[in-house]
Amino acid sequence: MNVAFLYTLVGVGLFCLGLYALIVQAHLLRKILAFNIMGSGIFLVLVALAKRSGNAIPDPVPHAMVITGIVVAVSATALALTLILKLTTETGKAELPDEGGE
Amino acid sequence: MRVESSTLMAAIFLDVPWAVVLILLPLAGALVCFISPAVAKSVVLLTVFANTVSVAGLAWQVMENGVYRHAVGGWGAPLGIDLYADGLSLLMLLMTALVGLAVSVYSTAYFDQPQAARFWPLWLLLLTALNALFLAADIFNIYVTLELMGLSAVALSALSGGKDALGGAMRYLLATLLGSLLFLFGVALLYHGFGSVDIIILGQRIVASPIVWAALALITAGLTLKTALFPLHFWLPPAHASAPAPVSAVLSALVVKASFYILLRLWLEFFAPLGVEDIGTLLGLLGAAAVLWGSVQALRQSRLKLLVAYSTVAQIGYLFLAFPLAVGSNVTAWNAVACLALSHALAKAAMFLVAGNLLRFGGHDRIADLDRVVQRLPLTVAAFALAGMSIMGLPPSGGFVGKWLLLEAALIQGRWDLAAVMMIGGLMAAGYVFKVLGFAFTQANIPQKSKAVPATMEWAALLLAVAAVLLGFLAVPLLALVGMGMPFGSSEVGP
Amino acid sequence: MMVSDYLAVVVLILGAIFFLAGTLGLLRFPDVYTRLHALTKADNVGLGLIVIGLGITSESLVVAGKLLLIWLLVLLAGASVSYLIARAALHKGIRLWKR
Amino acid sequence: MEALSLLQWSFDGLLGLSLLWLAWQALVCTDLFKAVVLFIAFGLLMALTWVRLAAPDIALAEAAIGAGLTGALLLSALARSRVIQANGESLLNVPLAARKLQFRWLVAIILLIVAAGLGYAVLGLPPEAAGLSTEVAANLTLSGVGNPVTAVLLNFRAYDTLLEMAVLLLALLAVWSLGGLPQREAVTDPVLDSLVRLLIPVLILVSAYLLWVGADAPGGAFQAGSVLSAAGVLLLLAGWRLPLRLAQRPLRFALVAGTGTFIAIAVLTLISTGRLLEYPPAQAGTLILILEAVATISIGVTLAALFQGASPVHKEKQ
Repeated sequence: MNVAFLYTLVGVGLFCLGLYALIVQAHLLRKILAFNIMGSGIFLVLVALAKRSGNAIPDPVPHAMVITGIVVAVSATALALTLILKLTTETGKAELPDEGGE
Repeated sequence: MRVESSTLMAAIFLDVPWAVVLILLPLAGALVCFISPAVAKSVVLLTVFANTVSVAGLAWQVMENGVYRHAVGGWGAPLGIDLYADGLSLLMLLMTALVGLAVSVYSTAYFDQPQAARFWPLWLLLLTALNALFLAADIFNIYVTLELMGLSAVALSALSGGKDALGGAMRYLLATLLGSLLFLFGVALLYHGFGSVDIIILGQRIVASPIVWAALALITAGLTLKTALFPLHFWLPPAHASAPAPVSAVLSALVVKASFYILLRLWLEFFAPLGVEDIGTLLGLLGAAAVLWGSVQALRQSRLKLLVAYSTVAQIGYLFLAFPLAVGSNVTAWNAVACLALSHALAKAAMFLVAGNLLRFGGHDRIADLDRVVQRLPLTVAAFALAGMSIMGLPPSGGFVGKWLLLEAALIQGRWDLAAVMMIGGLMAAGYVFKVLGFAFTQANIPQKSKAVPATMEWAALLLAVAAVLLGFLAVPLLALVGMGMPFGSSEVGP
Repeated sequence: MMVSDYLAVVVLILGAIFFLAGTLGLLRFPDVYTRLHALTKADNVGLGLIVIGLGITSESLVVAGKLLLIWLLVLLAGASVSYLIARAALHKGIRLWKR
Repeated sequence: MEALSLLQWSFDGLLGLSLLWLAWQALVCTDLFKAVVLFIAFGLLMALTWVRLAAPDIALAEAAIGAGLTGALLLSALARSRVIQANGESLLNVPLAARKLQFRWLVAIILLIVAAGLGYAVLGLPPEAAGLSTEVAANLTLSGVGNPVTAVLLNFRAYDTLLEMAVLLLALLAVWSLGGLPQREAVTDPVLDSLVRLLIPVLILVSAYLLWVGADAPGGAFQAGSVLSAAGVLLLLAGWRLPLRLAQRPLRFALVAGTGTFIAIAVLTLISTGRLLEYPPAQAGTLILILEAVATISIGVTLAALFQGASPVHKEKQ
């Protein structure tokens, strides 16, 4: 086991922490934080595993993928925040409206 | 002379990289629509028409030269990204082109100015994402197209504003983001397990190991969430029911199929060869539950758009029934899926457009308050009835062929339970379709003002519904098309 | 190790001590204004020392110049931002701490 | 050497634990403002982690976008939500009913099992990475740039980047289509003004530098674009607004320029080489530089516009 696996496990941990908060927390802003933390966890797994063979030059492909992922994440966050603000203005609450009887 | 020029034309037609056109054209169209909203309508119509021609061109290329592969950047997998088209991708592209054409024409009459200017570029971006997704051969590229598709779909479903639409869009956003992240985690694990993100290369390298099981679980969970398979369907009805009608049509007909397509593709290439019958059985059970639950809920709805949305939940269930039925080299179940996916896309798009017409006409979509619409909007009601035939699975519709093939596969396997689910689902579908049709004939208790519905909107819905029925007659050439490149792993074609 | 390396280590440790002091102030001081005071003062000096330490060991003048530039930028941003935070706190009506 | 490795291990362990702790606090602490600030701190530690993992390109992107711009977006959302409610109490801060304790335990236990499963799966990977480093290294000279990450982003997997530019543009279209948001209170202050005046040229310079070195060293269009957007965010915070004559067509052209140039180069390469985005090796460096330069401007403008929220024209109409 080397340092790469340590960070991989941290990545798995971040993913699960984020998923927990996503399910348990009702507040929409908190869910967006949870998505970002889950994403960071996945990025960490992606890059840390590339470094697991030790001193060799790190594989640049996961690095490029993570940069793509970061840009996608900020796009999604911007859209989500606007949607939350609009929804909050309409309903007065920053949570999902209850399903009014299926 | 004439013969020569026509062969020259054919050579040129065969030489154009249609797959690339399918991606760049709608993207460029979206940019133009964004810069000059004044010309947006004509640009979109031109784009969707050219899109249909490009699908035809690509289909011809695949028929002439076999499976299409385009190494973007000239690198080729695994270093570069490849585009890939076989019969299955062609079917999805064809579905997208047809529904896209009808929905675009419908939208010219449906949207008024401030909304129209927002709708056109978002819709072309969604079309870009769908085309790119169906042509993708690289799972990280699929992740990017999934995000492009999900975010544009969310933006479109929030278009009408208001509490319901915003709430529906928010729920949809959470579901689609979670689905994408789960998928991305699976991609990360597969890349590090086997050193590539190309589907074909991965398919050759994958061997059963913990990393594959983890990736399988993550990818399947993410994609079934995006496909709204029971019990992960909670986000679909509010989003699809509160979006503008053309958007609902595209979401139900195309967007959920896109994630299903990825799941099917990866299942066939990666996971089925590993012998994962248990997961196939699980997906089948969830599919059966979806058929029953979605149908019951559809029967209980009092609003037409919610009814149609729950019907989508049920019809998605049918697609998953194929997973336990497709064992060995038996392609009947997969052929059924191809038929069902296309016919459901056409019929369900038609139904949502019908709902849009009725909403425009009466200002509401309460089923019980439909006011003798059969006399006032005969084309619209005819469209609903024809689309309903396909959803119920009555001959000669495309839905009938699909369900028949699926039933056949179930009976060959001796899966009487699944066959029974299919029959019950069909009966309940008849129930909710006739419920709507019944109220179309009666007079409403409360008097209501009505608005005229543009002929474009009525005809767009009707033509889609007619196409869904005619599909039944075209099943044989269609299945021949789908069989190209043997996406289902067997040379056996047709029922 | 050369003499310059030892010197660098000493300066770096000194810088770290300043950071530690600033952080302690941030945690222990009674109100936002005194905390800002502790933080900016100590961190500015601490970063300056660290920049000097790294500058001693850097391979070229260009790198040393870049390090110096970083310090100047942080000084500028730190000073302005702490001013803005203090101003916002005053606007919010947070009182000055009195013994 | 043994002591050094122990020191490194404890540093990495501490960093990992801090990441987990900050994430946890950001997700559960009661005050939302505190949660956002902790999240930004989390992003900065992530940037440090990328440096530890020898990924300086990601570290730059994370610091600028992941922590910086995302943080600015989150803080701005909190500020706007205060404007929504007239009495200054943020709507976003209204406490919500907590889920049932049994439910939370159930979720926690399931996710612990998931984490254990995932951990088992990744630990079972062979110690030799099955990546593409050799392929990238072998083709780097043909790619036109010396930085392998830039080579992957702008050449080997340029098609992904094209679609990613589309995602960014789409986010802005979506935000604009949702309509106007309440504006933040503008801060007017002589110190802020002079800071902005001093920093804008510096930021533009840094952005140009990152763009230029991106060919051979850490940096590139996304990092440069996000630094450029920081300049835009600062200007917006100081109360500057886009002049109306620039707000319609010129702004839209700036927003689509990156994606548009990408498409133009895609079509050109398609015609000349028959393949999408296949650059002739001799011109690859130049083409990538052109692409990155235009993309930097578009990324910068788009991110700043995302921070602003509503379309500038929309606002004038209100």
